[in-house]
Amino acid sequence: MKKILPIIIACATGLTILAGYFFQDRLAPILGLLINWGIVLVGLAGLIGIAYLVRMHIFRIAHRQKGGFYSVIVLLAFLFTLIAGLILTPQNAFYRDWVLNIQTPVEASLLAVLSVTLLYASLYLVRTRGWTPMSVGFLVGALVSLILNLAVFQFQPGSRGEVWALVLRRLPLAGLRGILIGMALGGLIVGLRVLLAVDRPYEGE
Amino acid sequence: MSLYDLIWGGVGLLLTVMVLSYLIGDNLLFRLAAYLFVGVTAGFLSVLIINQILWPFLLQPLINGLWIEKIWVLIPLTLAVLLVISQFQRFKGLGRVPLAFLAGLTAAVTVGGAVFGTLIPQLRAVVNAFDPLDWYQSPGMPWLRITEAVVMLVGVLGTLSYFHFGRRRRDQNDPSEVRPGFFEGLAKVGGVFLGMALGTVFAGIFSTALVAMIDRLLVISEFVMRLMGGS
Amino acid sequence: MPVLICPECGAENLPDAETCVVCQNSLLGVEPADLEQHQPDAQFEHVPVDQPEDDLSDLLSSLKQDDALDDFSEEEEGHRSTLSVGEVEQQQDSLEEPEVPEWLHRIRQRAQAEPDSVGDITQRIKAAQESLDEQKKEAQEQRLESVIKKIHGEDDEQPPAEIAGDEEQPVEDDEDVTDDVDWLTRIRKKHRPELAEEVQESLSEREGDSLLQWLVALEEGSSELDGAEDERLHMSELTEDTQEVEISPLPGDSTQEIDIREASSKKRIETEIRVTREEQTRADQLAAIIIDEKTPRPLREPRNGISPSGIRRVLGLMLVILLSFMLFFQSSGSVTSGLQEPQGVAVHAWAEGLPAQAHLLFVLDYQAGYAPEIALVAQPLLELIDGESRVISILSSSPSGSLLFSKLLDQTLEVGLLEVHDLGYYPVEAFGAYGLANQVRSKWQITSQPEFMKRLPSGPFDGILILADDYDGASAWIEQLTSLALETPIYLLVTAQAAPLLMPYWESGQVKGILGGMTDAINTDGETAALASRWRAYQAGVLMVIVLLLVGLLFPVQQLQDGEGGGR
Amino acid sequence: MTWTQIGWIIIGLAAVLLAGLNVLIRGRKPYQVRENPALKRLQDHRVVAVERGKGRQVILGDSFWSHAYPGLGLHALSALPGLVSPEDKGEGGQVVSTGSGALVLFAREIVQGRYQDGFSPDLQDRKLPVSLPGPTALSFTAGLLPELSMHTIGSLAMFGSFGMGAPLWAEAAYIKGGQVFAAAGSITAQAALFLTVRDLLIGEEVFMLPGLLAPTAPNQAAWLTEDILRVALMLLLIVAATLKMAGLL
Repeated sequence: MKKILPIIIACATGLTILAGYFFQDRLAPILGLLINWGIVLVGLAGLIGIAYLVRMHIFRIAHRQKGGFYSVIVLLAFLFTLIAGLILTPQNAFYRDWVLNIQTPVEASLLAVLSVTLLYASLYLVRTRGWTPMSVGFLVGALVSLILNLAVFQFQPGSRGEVWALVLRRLPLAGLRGILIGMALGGLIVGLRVLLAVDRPYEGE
Repeated sequence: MSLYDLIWGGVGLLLTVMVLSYLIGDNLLFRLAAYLFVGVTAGFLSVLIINQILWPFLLQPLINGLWIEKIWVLIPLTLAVLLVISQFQRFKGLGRVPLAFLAGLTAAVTVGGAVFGTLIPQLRAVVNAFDPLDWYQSPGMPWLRITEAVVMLVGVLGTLSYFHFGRRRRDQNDPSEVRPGFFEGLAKVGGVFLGMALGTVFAGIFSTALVAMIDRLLVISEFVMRLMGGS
Repeated sequence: MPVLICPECGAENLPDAETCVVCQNSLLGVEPADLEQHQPDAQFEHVPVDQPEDDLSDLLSSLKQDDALDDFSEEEEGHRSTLSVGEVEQQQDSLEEPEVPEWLHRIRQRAQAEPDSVGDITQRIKAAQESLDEQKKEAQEQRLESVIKKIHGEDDEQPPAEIAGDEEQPVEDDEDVTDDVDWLTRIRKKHRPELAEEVQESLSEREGDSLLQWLVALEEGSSELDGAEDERLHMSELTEDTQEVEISPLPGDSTQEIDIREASSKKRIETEIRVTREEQTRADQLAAIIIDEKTPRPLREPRNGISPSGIRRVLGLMLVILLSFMLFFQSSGSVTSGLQEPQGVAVHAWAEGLPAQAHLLFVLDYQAGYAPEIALVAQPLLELIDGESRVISILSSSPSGSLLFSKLLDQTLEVGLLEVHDLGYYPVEAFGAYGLANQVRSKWQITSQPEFMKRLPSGPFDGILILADDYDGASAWIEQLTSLALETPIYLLVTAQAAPLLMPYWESGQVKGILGGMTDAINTDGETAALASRWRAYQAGVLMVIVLLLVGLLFPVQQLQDGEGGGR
Repeated sequence: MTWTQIGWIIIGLAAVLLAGLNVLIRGRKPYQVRENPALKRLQDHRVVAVERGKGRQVILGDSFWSHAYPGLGLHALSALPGLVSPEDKGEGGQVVSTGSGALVLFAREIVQGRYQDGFSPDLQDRKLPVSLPGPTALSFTAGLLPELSMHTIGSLAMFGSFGMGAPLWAEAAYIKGGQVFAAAGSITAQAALFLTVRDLLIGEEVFMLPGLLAPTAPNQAAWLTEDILRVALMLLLIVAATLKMAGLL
């Protein structure tokens, strides 16, 4: 029973949700309930994950491990944001500024650092991948897209040039569509494996 | 510029410089900014989960709701309690039930979305491109549309062939990376399309990162200019 | 049965053989030896006969014993050392006594009479030793002396060239063998102490054996323990990995160089042993380690001396300078639009044609770092949408979504006329989308369901705008909303990185329009002087990456060898 | 026949094939799939990392749900058992990181399950190395980068759903002399890593991964099912396009 119950729950939940794609009108309220419960659990899981994050940093400080000083920063920032948020609520103007004025510069700067990493990486296409059909395709795709992004060429609406430019833009769509179909296939199999209890991640398998 | 704006501007500038210092290498400044960010994000997310998920979906109906609402909440509450207490070694096994619920839910949404949201519409789009009515009735050059449809079909078939898992059946002990004959040929074509797709995405990624870099430089310059302007 | 012991490698050969079956050395003049009573233990019956190549420590040990027997009183102290320091001390102690102690005498008698491995090897070596000519013997003794002096840290009077001569006997250091296996022993100790003890016992019994022998013994031992599924493993795979060892000519230098290629060129007698899958994996892993140790690695440092980090820093600096120059030192002017793509035009056309009392749903799935780019795309559209009787509902699947949107509204509309409802945060996009579409399509309700169940609006909406920073978030909404047959038109305002990937959804008709990134913002919005400096900086940055991609073509292709990869 | 009906047929066919092949393949000759040198190198690098006393870092992505690869959170988890062994507590150690709370819970469950046969008290406690450096995509990157810099990295293996921050992780690992393997769960990450990471699984190759790490019957059945369905879809496309041209569809 200890083993069977999770399997039954996983299969029953999954099949009900799946049936919702077919009998949506009839099952809608049940499906809504299941989705809401799922949201609660994901939210709670997020909170537990954060608890592990906090515990890791407390552990570091307590055991004077490497990086303990930074852990103090994490914990102070966490506690301040948590307490302020619970007292002021996220709608508060100061709280919004506190969160966004830290998140925006750090996140945007990380992306700025990434731009340099990508710039540097662009030197290494052939060195890393060699001359293969895929690397040639990559080069062509990247160059065409970047040149069109530059918008140095002007096109009159309806002109032959515009038509060709649009065709060039759409050329990578074939590959993208192939990838999308392929991974939808993969997703289907992964999902079915859970629904058929072949994969049981909840049991550590 | 008010003092309030000045302070936040200064914080933004400081954090930007601290993170950009990672370009030189990992250093104390970068770590300070990174960990501050992690702490703030974790705190904010906790507040959000409590305020917008746990409170309205679980706690509020339990505290203020009618008895019938409380009954409805019992099931997620049980699952939530099981999930929490399963984090303790003694009750380890209890977490399987809520995790199984979550896995089943995700798997089903995955299957439904993959098939009805991607697979079928994308297959339909490839097939619809072969509609003769579309070729001749809509404005544009018909031969170009026909070529586009054929290229699209070949590209999709090639890309799918590229991902064929099976290998050519030769000696069973002979390790091989070669697909069966038909797929191998198509896969070569597919590789080019796949490469083009990835190249296009790369261009997009670089564009996004570049816009972020430009924005950071603008923020720095604007703050410095305002500071120098004394406003 | 009498056999011929090869003087070079110690392999057993048939009595009538002229050359050694292993090393092809001439066996002319070699005296046959009767080894019948020295059959190896059953436990080691699968060990190939070419192993003496690796039994360097035993070889030395045996030579030492024989020397001690023959020339006991004549040998210098340095000769009395074998491999390990412990053994050297033991030998020294024994040599201080004028006569052979009783225990040593017994051991020697036993070594000659009993069929254990040490006795076997001693016999073989003795036979081999007898067949060596006097000159070789002297040279060997000299080399041994020099090696022992090194171990003692004494100055070597012998020139290094002599040590590295062609006739040099390979020497293996016991301690290094122990080092090789130490990690595995530790791992075993962690989770199978009993096995680790056995392995340790086996090791101590076989002290001085080669890595190969140790491995074979280990595999056979664990095979019995595990009793798992058997698989065949060719000894040749293993022998490739345990080869000739040289002691470094530098005094005090304990590192050894293992020449793997040497052995593969030699003929081997292949013997099959049965091992479990786990054992084979371990053997493979050990082989991987040894190969890795010898594999020439791609140099991280380029040959011109500039490190990758250096290039990265220079490029970063160049980018910052270039962008700054374009942002601050170029005269601003108007921006000309490039290619106007239909999916972008469609978004603007839709926004312009919205009814006066439109009800829109904004799905916010972007993080703060992407806010500047999303703002470029969304601001012109929000200006079009803003109207007195219009209502916007916002639903976030990114934590900061609603905060970012309220800031965006503040930045865009000085006095916004829009009425905004926040529907909350949904941590998994797909759940939110499924819930939303489900609510919209629902034809009946559970009467007793709690209030929170009615949180999602049932619509109808005049349009759903998805503001997303990446493909994953946007497509989760598209997939679920369209698969549940929601007929509300969906429009996307996304970053440049997400736009190409979302194009198939536009072509398939699931999405009615897409605006992606700065290029689309400029192209669709027409000439915008406010963005001129940004746009020029953007063009300069794009030009730079194009140049670097082309410069990169001049780089030679880096050949990938076994054990490489995973890096540049 | 409508497209929706075709969708249900695909789901049904996949389920039948998966269940049927799962039974049929047991004890039979395994389905021969293409070798993947990148994965072989990953395994070698992980062993070398143990030998050198360096850490092995496994990343399970930053979100439980991936769209590019639906269910990739689950998929990364299905690859995890192949990477967890009692020897993880050995030299250098292994750390599993993720940016999603739900993935942390699942990963802990799997790691705990795999360690149950470990026979070592070190592996029995709850202080298992599954960490959450940051709870959102970019905060995960921000939290992970200093962690990578602070510790020795012998091998960095990336699975699951993650975005364009991945090149930064790879770069940090390279700086520390580590080797990188990526089974990126999003096309964005694949495109970003294409230039920097040689051992990169692209597109659907990601779905080969669990079977290559642990060639069990269910994994092999999944390979075969996917191959059969892929061929079926290709035929469907050709036939449907022909019918469409002929005006019959």
